[in-house]
Formats: sequence, C-alpha cells, structure tokens
Amino acid sequence: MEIGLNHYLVLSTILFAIGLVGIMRRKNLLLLFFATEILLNAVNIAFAAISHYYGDLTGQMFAFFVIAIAASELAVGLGLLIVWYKRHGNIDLDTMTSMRG
Amino acid sequence: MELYLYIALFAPLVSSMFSALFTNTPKKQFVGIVASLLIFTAFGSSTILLSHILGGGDIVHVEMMTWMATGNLYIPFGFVVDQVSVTMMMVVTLVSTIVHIYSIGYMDHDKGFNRFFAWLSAFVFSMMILVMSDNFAGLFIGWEGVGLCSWGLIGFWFHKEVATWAANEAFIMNRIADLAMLIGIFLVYWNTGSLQYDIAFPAMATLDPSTLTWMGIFLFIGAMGKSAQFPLHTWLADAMEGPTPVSALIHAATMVTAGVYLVIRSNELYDLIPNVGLFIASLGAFVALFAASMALVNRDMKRIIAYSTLSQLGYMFVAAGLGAYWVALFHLMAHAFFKALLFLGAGNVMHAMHDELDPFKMGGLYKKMKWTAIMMTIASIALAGIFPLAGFFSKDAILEAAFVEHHFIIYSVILFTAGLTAFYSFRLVAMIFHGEERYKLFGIDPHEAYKFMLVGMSPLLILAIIAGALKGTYFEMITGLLPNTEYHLHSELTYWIMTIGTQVFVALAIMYAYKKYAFSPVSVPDGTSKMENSFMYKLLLNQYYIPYAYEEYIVKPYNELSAALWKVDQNVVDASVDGIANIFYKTGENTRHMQSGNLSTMLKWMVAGTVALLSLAVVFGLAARYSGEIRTILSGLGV
Amino acid sequence: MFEAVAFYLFAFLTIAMFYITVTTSQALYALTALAAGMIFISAFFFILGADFLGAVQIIVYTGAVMALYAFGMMFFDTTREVKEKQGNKFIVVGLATLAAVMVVAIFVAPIVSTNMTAFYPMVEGAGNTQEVGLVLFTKYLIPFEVAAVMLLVAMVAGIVLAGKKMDLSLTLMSAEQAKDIDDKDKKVLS
Amino acid sequence: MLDHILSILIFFPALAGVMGFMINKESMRAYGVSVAFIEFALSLWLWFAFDNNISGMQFMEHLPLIPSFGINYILGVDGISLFIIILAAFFTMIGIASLTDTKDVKNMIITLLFLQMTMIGVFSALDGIVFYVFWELSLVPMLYIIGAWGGPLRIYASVKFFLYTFAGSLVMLVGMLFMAYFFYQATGVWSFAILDWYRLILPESFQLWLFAAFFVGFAIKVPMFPFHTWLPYAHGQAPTIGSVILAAILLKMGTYAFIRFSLPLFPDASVYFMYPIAVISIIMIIYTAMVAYAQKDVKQVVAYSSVSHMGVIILGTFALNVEGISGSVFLMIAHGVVSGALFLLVGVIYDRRHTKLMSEFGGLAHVMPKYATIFGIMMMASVGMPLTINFVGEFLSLLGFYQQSHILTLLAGIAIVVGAIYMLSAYKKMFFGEVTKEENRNLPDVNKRELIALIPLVLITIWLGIYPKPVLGPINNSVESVVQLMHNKATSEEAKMRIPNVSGVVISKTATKEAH
Repeated sequence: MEIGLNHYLVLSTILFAIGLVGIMRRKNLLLLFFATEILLNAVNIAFAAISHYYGDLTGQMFAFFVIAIAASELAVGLGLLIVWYKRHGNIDLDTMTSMRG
Repeated sequence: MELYLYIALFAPLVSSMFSALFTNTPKKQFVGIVASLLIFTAFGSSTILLSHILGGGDIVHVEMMTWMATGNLYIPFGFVVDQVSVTMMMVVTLVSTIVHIYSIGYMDHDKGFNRFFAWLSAFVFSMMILVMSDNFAGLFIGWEGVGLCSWGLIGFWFHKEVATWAANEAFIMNRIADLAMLIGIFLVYWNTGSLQYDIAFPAMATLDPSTLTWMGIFLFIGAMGKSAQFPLHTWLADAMEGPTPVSALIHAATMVTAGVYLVIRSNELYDLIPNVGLFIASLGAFVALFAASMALVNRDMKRIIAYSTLSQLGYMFVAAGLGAYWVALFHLMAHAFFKALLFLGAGNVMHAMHDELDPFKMGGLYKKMKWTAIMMTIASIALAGIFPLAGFFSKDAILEAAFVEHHFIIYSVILFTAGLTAFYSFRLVAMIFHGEERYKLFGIDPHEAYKFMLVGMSPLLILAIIAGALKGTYFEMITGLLPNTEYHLHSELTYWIMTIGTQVFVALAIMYAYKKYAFSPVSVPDGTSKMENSFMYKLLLNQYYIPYAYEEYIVKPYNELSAALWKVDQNVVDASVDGIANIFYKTGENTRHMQSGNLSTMLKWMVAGTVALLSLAVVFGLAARYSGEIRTILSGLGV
Repeated sequence: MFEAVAFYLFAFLTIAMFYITVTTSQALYALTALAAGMIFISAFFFILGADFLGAVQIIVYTGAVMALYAFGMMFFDTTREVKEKQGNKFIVVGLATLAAVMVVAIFVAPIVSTNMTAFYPMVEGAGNTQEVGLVLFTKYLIPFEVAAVMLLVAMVAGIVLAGKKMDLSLTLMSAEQAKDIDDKDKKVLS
Repeated sequence: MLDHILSILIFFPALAGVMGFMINKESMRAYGVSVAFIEFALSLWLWFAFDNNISGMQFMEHLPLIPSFGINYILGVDGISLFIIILAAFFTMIGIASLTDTKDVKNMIITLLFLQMTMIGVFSALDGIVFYVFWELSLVPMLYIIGAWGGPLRIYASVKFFLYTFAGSLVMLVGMLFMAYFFYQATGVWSFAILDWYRLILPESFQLWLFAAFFVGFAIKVPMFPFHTWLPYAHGQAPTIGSVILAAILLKMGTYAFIRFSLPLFPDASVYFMYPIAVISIIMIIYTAMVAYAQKDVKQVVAYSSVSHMGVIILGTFALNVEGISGSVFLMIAHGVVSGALFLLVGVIYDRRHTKLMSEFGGLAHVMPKYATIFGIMMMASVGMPLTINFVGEFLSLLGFYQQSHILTLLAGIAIVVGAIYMLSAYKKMFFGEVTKEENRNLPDVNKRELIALIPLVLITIWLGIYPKPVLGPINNSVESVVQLMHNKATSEEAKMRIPNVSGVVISKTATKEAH
C-alpha cells in the first residue's frame, strides 16, 4: 500500500483540528501555547509532505522557518506569561478581561 | 430719437435711485420735486417721441445690450417705440407725472415720504420697460417689476396688518398668473425660436393652431393676473389699502392695464386664434358685469372705484378679444385719464375726511370741496360714457364692435353694465357731495386739498373731457400698427337709435342714483333694513363669497397641508433615515455582548469567523470555477 | 510496506499524544505528551526524506522548546489541576474540524489541481542536508539571517521580560509584597 | 506661476491655515481676511487669464501619483467650474470678514481655510480619485464647524451630516472604481482621469447601474428629496458662517458633479432617468417649499428654500440642452450668492437677539430699515425677480426643461409661486407690522462689518442679474461642448433625439485632446 500525499494531508488536517480544539477549549494560557505548537507542527507536516512529493525544497524551507518562528514566539510568549503571572498570580484566560468592550 | 427713448426710459430710474438715497432720512420736500421733474422729463421725451411717430417717423428701435445669451437663446435689452408703445408711454408718463405732483401734497405728513417716491418712480421705470420692450423677456422684466413695486406700494404702510396682507396677496396672485405667462413665453421660444416680437409674431403664422391656442391661453392667463380678471381678481380690491395716489397710478391707470397691453401687443397671435379671442371677450364681459354688481352695494369709496376699474378692464378685454385692438387701447387711454382723476379726487376726499372711506358717513361735501366735487363729477360722467366726454367715444366704440361682430349676448351684457356703471358712479358722487352733511355726526372737519394738487390734477380733467376729440388722430396713428378694423353699422338709423338709446339708459341710471342717494335721506346702514338682509345684497357685499372661499378652500388647506408636510418630513422622511441609522446602532448595541472581554470566547468567535470567511472563499472559488455550468443550470430554470 | 506501517504507527501515536495534550487536566501530562508528539512528528520528516528537518525538529522542539516550557512551568503552580469550564463540545470540535478541512483544502487545491513544477528541485546525488544548505544559503539567505536576528531578539526579550526579580519567589510571596514590587517597578519605569 | 495657479489656489489656503497656528489670537482675524483676500484676488486673476473662447479645460496640471493605477493629480478649469471656484474664494473671504465674536476665532479661521482648500480642490480636480479625496475631505472641516461652534443639537446634526453624506459618497466611490476598471477592460490601461472617461462609450445597462451609483452620492450631497433631511439639521445647528459656506458652496458640489460626471459619462442613462429625476425635483421644489412655509424658525425657512431652489438646478441640469444646463450652472452661482446672503442676514439678527424664531420679531422694518432693505432685495432675488441673479438661472433652467416636458415644467414652475408664498410670509412676519416685543425696540441697524459683507453680495446680485454675460458666456461655451459630447456619445435613438446636436462639433474634440 503506497502512502501518498493525501495521507499526509489528512493527518495534517486531523492534527490541525486537534490543535484548534485545544485553542478553543483551553483556559490555561500555558496549555494554549501547547495547542499553538500543535497547529504549527500540523502545518509543518503538510509542508514537508508537499515538498517531498513535488521534489521541491521550498516546503522544507518554510517548515524550517516555521520552527524558527515558533521558537521565538515561545521565547517572548513565555516571558510575557511569566510577567503576567507575577502581576496577577494566575494565567487563567477568563480573568483577562481588560479588553471587555 | 434714441436719446429721447433712453431719457424716457431712464429718467424714472434716476428718479427712483435719487429718492432711494434719502429713504432713511426724514422727509425732504425737494425729493418729491426732483422726482416729479424727472418723471416730467420722461413725459416730455415721450411727447417728442409721440410727435415723431405722429409725424410719420420711423419706429424707433434700439438694442441697448445683451441680457441673456446661451445656446440658441438670445435676449437683448431691446426697446421699441412704435404706435402702441408710444401711446402707452404717453399714458404712463402723463398719469405718473400728475400722480407724483399730487403725492407731494398727499404724502405731506407721512414719514415715509422719500421712500414713497423711490417706489413710485421705480414703478414708472418698470412700467416703461414693460411697454417699451421689444421682446417677451423684457416685457416679463417689467411685468415682474411692476408687481414688485405694487407689492411695495400696497404694503407701503407696513405697520398695518391689512396692508401687508393685501400686498402679499397681490404679489402671490400675480405670481400664479406669471407662471402661466412664463409658460407662454417658453412656448413662444421653443416654437418660433425667438422672443423678439418682430421675429416671433411673423413666425407664428406657420404654426399649428393647437400650439397657438395654448400659447394664447397661457399668455392670456398671465394677462388675467395683472389685469385682475376673474378668478384672479380679489387682490385688486384689497390693494386699495395702499396710499391713494398708488391706487390711482397703479391700480387704475397703468399696471392693471398691462394685461390689455399684452393682448394688444400680441394681436398677431390672437388674430390667428379667434376662439381664444372670443373666450377673452366673454370673460371680459362677464367681469364687467360681475365687478359692476359688486360696486353697487359696496361701502368703501376706494373699493367702489376699484371695482369700477375691474369692470372697465372687462370692457377693454371685450374689445381686445373681439379683435378691436385699437378700440381697447383707446379705452385704456381714456380710462386711465378719468379713473386716475376719480381716484385722486377720492384721495382728496379721504384726506379731508381723515381717512374715512365710507361714503355713508359723508354727504354734502360739495360746499367744502367744490373743485374736487367738480372733478369727480366730470370724471364720473366720463366713466358713465356721456357725450361728449372721453368715455363716450371709447365705450361706444366697444359697444359697436360687439354689435357689429354679432356677439349680441356680449353686447347686451356690456350695455347693461354701462347702466350699472352710471348708477354706482353717481351713487358715490351723490353720497359724497350731496345730501345731508352726515359727516358732522362723526365730528370731522373737512377741508379742500392743496391748490397745487388741484392744479396738478387739471390736465387729467381736461383730457377726460376732450380725449374723445383725439380719436381721429389716434386712429390714424395706431392703424399704422394695429389692424384697422372699423366698425360701421349697416344703417345710420341703427347707429343713432343705439347711441341715443344708450345715452338715455345711462342718463336714467344717473338720475335714479341721484334720486335715491342725493334727494332722499340716506342713513348709515346698520344692518336692519330689508334690503340689507336680502340674499343678493349680502352676496354682493361679500363679493360673491369668493374671498371667503379662497380663504377657506385654498389658503387654509395650504396652511394645513404645509404643516402636515412638515410633520411628514420629520416623522416619515427623517425618521426613516434615523431608523436606518438606529438599525446599525441597535445591532451594535446587541452584539456588544459578544465582546465580553473573555479571550476564550473571542477565540471561538475568531475561529467561527475564519470558518465563515473560508467557506465564502470556497463557495466563490467553486462558483467561479463552475460558472459555465451554473449559468446553464440557471438558464435552464428560466432565470 | 515498511513505509506504510511506519506512517500509520506514527500517525496513531502523534494523534494520541496531541489528543492527550489538549484534553488532560494535568499540565505535566500535557507537557510530556506534547514532547512525545514532537518526537513522533520528526519521524514523519525522516520518512519523507527530510532528514535535516527531522533533526531540527528534535533539536529545537524537543531539546529547546520543551526544555523552555519545562523551565517556564517551574514558575507556575503546575501541581494544581487545571480547571476548565466546558462549553458545547460539539461546536468546538465541529468548528475545529471545518476550519482545518477548509484551510487544508484551500491551500492544497491549487497545488493538486495545477501541475506545479519545482522551483528548487532536489539535487540528484546529494544528501538532504546538503541540498538544504545549498538552498538555504543561496535563495533563502536573507530570510535565514532575518530569522536568526529574530531569534536573537526573541531571546533577549524573553530574558528581559522573565528575568526581572528572578531572585524573588513570586509564587511564595504574599499579594501585598508582590504589589509593592510592582509599584516600585512602575516608579522606576516612570 | 499661471501654470500652477490651480495648485496654488488649492494649497495656499491650507498652507496659510497651518501657518495660522503660529499667529496670535488678536491678529488672527486680520490674518484670515488677508489670506482669503489674496486667495480671492488669485481667483480673480484666474478669471482674468481664463480664455473665454476655449470651451475645454484650461490651466491643466498633471502630476503622476500612482501611475500604475492611472491615479494622477490632474487639475483644470472650464467655464462650468471657474465661477464656482471664484464663488468659493469669495464666500470664504466674506465669511471670515463678517465673523462675529465667536469663541475660538483662531481655530474657526483655520478650519475655514482648510475648508476652502477642499472646496477649490473638488471643483478643479479632473481625476476621479483626487476628486473623491477632496470631496470627502470637505466633510471634515464642516463637521468641525457644526460640531464645535453649533447650537444645542450640534453633535447630532454634525454626525448626521457626516455619516449621511459619507455613506452616499462611498457608493459613488464604488462607481468610480468600476468606471476605472471598465476603462482598463476597454483600453488595457488604468485611468481615473475624467477626460479619459469621457471618451468611453459604455453599454446602456452599465450606464444605468453606474449612473445610479453616482446618483446616490450626488443626490445626498445636493440634497435631493428624500435625502434632504440632514440639511435642515445642519443649517439649524451650524453657526452662520457654516450655513453660508454650506449653502453657497458645498451643496453645489452635488449639482456640479452631475454635470461633470453623470451627464457626459452616461448620456443614455441620463435620458433614461430624466423623467424620474425631474419628478423628484418637482417634488423637491414644491414639497420643501411647503415645508418651508410651515417653519417657525427663519433659518429653517431659508434652509428649506435652499433645497427647493436646488430642485430647479437639478431640473435645469436634466434639461440636457444648452439652455437648461447653462441656466442650472448659472443658478448654482446665483443660489450661492443669494442663499449665502440670506444666511448671513439671518446671522445678523441672530447675533442681536439670539433667537431665530419669527414670532420673536415683527416690525423690524421700523427699527432696522437698512437691514430690511437688504433682506428685501435678497428675498426678491430668491423669489426670482427679473434683473436679479436668480431669475436668469431659473428662467434658463425652466426654459431648457420646457423642451423636454411641458407639463413637468408647468409643475416645476409652481416654484415661483410657492417660493413667493413662504418668502413673503416670512418677510411679513419679521419686518412688517408694529414692533410688538420690547427687546426689538432698540436693535441697532446693520453695522459696518456686516455691510462690508452684504453690500458686495447685493451688488453682485443686481449686476449679474442685469448683465450676466461675463459669467454666462464662458459657461455657455463649456456647456455646449458637454452637450455636444453627450450627443456624440449617446447610443440610443431616444438619447440622440433628446440631446441636441450643437453646431460647434470641433470643440469637444479639442477638449479631449488637451487631456493628453
């Protein structure tokens, strides 16, 4: 049985969906970050798969940059998270209501 | 000659502007004198022009400058002095000179003295434009200009509510007619390509009769407004609120005859459409009778004279409508003289009686105001049409014209009206100057007017007497321009029977008036006598309830409709706009809860929004991809 | 055959791990599951022949990211069970699935439908790392440098943000003390 | 300098406005007046240098902005826009000169100068986008003027004014974008230049839609019934100067745009929509005149009367012949002068009595004779007395439309009757009768400053009423070329018939040549 591009895409879709569920479900900011990582990884799989099946390196390049961005996002995000935690003593999404309209 | 034309035209303007300089200053005698002199200059120039025309000179035609020019439209300020306009110019300048001089005395104690002369001269200027213009647009300038001055002069005593009301009424009612006139002018322009008389009229001969009929009707409606023909007549009686010289000049001698002038000027048009002419004549006859009947019972001296003016305008329209344009113009001229005289006399009486207008409260004034009495009596005789005064020649000509043209109904109506005219004129004269001295009851001490006023009036007196003698000269001159339809009865005998019959009828009417109001005791009506309670009397006294009807069925509904429309504007038009705004506002207000500030909820909305946008993208993408197929399906469904 | 077995195995494992990540109520479990999931994903990269990417995935994600998370979690009260209000599960799952399907569909549709030719085709006879290096340092040199700078900036930012008052244990401090520190911060800033 | 006179005219006031922030309060008024005077003098120079015999655009300026999308800074004037530009400069001058003791005079003058920039920009822009930018920008200063210096309901009025007109112009923007897109489709190049658009012959179905899109923007600005309700609020709340500028210039943008865009771009659609628009105009004329009659506030009378007269302008525009369009352009000027003057006059009495209710007045002719005289002249001009400026415009507009429809012209002509009714009754209520209110007994008559503003208006009213040729001539030339262009472009039989063929065929060709 040949594994084709579609298999990877389906996998990517499933992982992406899981990530989105996490984003919508999670109230803890840290766990929310985890969900974002899942999303990024789901996309990375798709990139790598397309790159492979089309014989084009661009996909891999993109995945590479995505990883870089994920890392920097994490660095800054975690820093902010810590600051927030220092101020408020929790990182619960429901308590962050300063943007109420 | 052009110089005299310009002098005649612009001297009144200079006079008006000169007087206007002093509007805000206290009374200055010299303003009146200078104004009178300038108007007299205009009169002098008109006389020179008249003699030029009489001497067989060419028509003076000048084009001063362009007024409006766009597209194919070209309207200059052009002026023409021909037989018709020179006659009008003579009438206008002569009467206005006299009225100006008279006003120096009459307005003596008025603090608006200077302003009065500014308006009065402005009126003369407008009237001169009206009669001298060589095109319809220029005519319209004068037409509106006299309307404006009439507004200013009726409402001259603007502190009086009635006066300002009457001024507005006159203006607005004239405006209605002016609209029709404007439409008439548009018709002329689009059908003949020009508004110049000398181009437009010859071009009409080739036009479709129905177009011409509309043209004639619209122009005549315009004339009806200025000449206060039924049903636009109510303003004229109310206009008597203005100072008496104004009534004499504007509402008797000149402005109200502008309508007649228009019909005479457009004779080439009306000759082509005899049906409209007949309508004009019938309406004229009707108005003659209608107005005379109202004059029979009225208790306001000036209104009586105003109704008589209305009635005489009816005569003029009868003549003009029947194609006897020169007769109409002749009656216009003669009427201007004796009616102005009558009005100025009435002004004297008013002054003497301290602005009392009810002739029932006068009587026996002959002793105090001999000259005025003589003048008014002669003017009344002229008005009644007794030989050999001016009225006889002109009115008789109209009667003849009606008879010769075989319009016997019109003939009998105006013949009957002639009797009524004689009766109400002498009812007035008798009540004012003869009989008991009822004014004493009201503690009034009458006095004769200033000498110079009386002297100033004398030219009118002379003309009212001798104008008939000018008929031959006039006829020779005027037929250079107007159709020279002469009306000769088939037999001498009929002519004599008719003339003498008319004279006798009129004389009887006069005698009856004297008998009833001079030689039998007259009491101030108090609403008790049998006659006063009769239906006819009330009908006539209330002017056939026409002003009442206008008030009730036009003015009031207009007010109410206006108020209602304002409500509509606020509560429907504006409210719907605000309603649309409110929909957005409410939507925002209601969806504000989405913005709870809960980031988790927001994330969910975000995903939902993404899904919505993505699905749109998918749908449109598919639609674009399969547009061909979709179109086939849709056309299959008959969309 | 081997490929298929590997794919399905790792697919199952990845999905399971990530599922745990988003559902578990224990932060530590989530972290562990995530780390495991990351490693399994790198397996796909190896299967797809993107050796370099796989290596990077392991190094960056499992080595750096997960470590950072682990350290970060030390600041927080991770022993506490994560309490979360649950909304309508179907909506959440449904929306997520829809969005995922459509994103993938939209981005992939043009790739699948049109015959794309490779911009930077794989070089025959060179290892994956070599190829990546070739492309990365020629065509993508500037993005690469920018990414490097970005990482540096992110690192500095992370340190600056998180590094203040590292000597104080915020978790054990009372609310007043924390507030005092906070106020002092504000004063210094102003 | 003459090559760039339009840019100077546009940006000089704006620059002067920015500089104005540095002027101190006491000398601000003198500064404002002198800036406005220089601007007016420049506009007169423009007129002086204007070649009356050329019907096309003059003083064209061309500067690429976004050439790849064909958005360029193109300016130019022809006989249609020239006089509105002069009028704008003139009214800004008059307005600043007559400013009474308002609070914050400095900011007011700066706002006015910015407003002037936008107004002149709108009337000289020959590029769709530049036109649109100025069109929208003009809302901002006006929003400030109403919102900051207005009456008690000023916030409501200004927001309504802004949103209403803004909403309309967005639809217009869509129309413009489509127009440019269509141009791209037809020629392969993007262009927003109006003169380029003139050369396009659109299919009739497109014309109808585009006409409707442009119509919404213009109709709200004019404002046409039933989009007029923002105007009475804006006028009612705006300070005198705001009303003056609004009535005199800003409303003209709508009618001007009809002639600049709708007619030449969509000749067939213009013919198609002629009757509906004429009917709307007639409703507008009569309905608003009656509403004006029901008003108790004299300023509202003038505001509604202004809407009523705009109806005549629209009617003249859609006469689609030289007489009518020339008349309507002339009437724009006339209406600007007259209604501007009337608003100034209302301002005079408002400054003295701080009320605009007519029931508070009465007998003012006794105490303020000069004021009554000037008001009377302006009222008569508004009513359309011959030899005043308004008559020429109204006469020509109605005359022009008479060619299209007799009965509708008759109905529209009711304007001269109903106009007289509300104006005369308002005049009677204010000026005639005895002085009933004690406060009115000692009112001072118009002072020097007010006379400086009013006398020129009176003179213009009479001068152009008697001798309109200097203005009507250039207007006529340009209108002829517009009509000829429309005739040439018209595709349907009916349009060819309705739009007359003016003899000067050559003119329109040179006009389009100059664009390139």
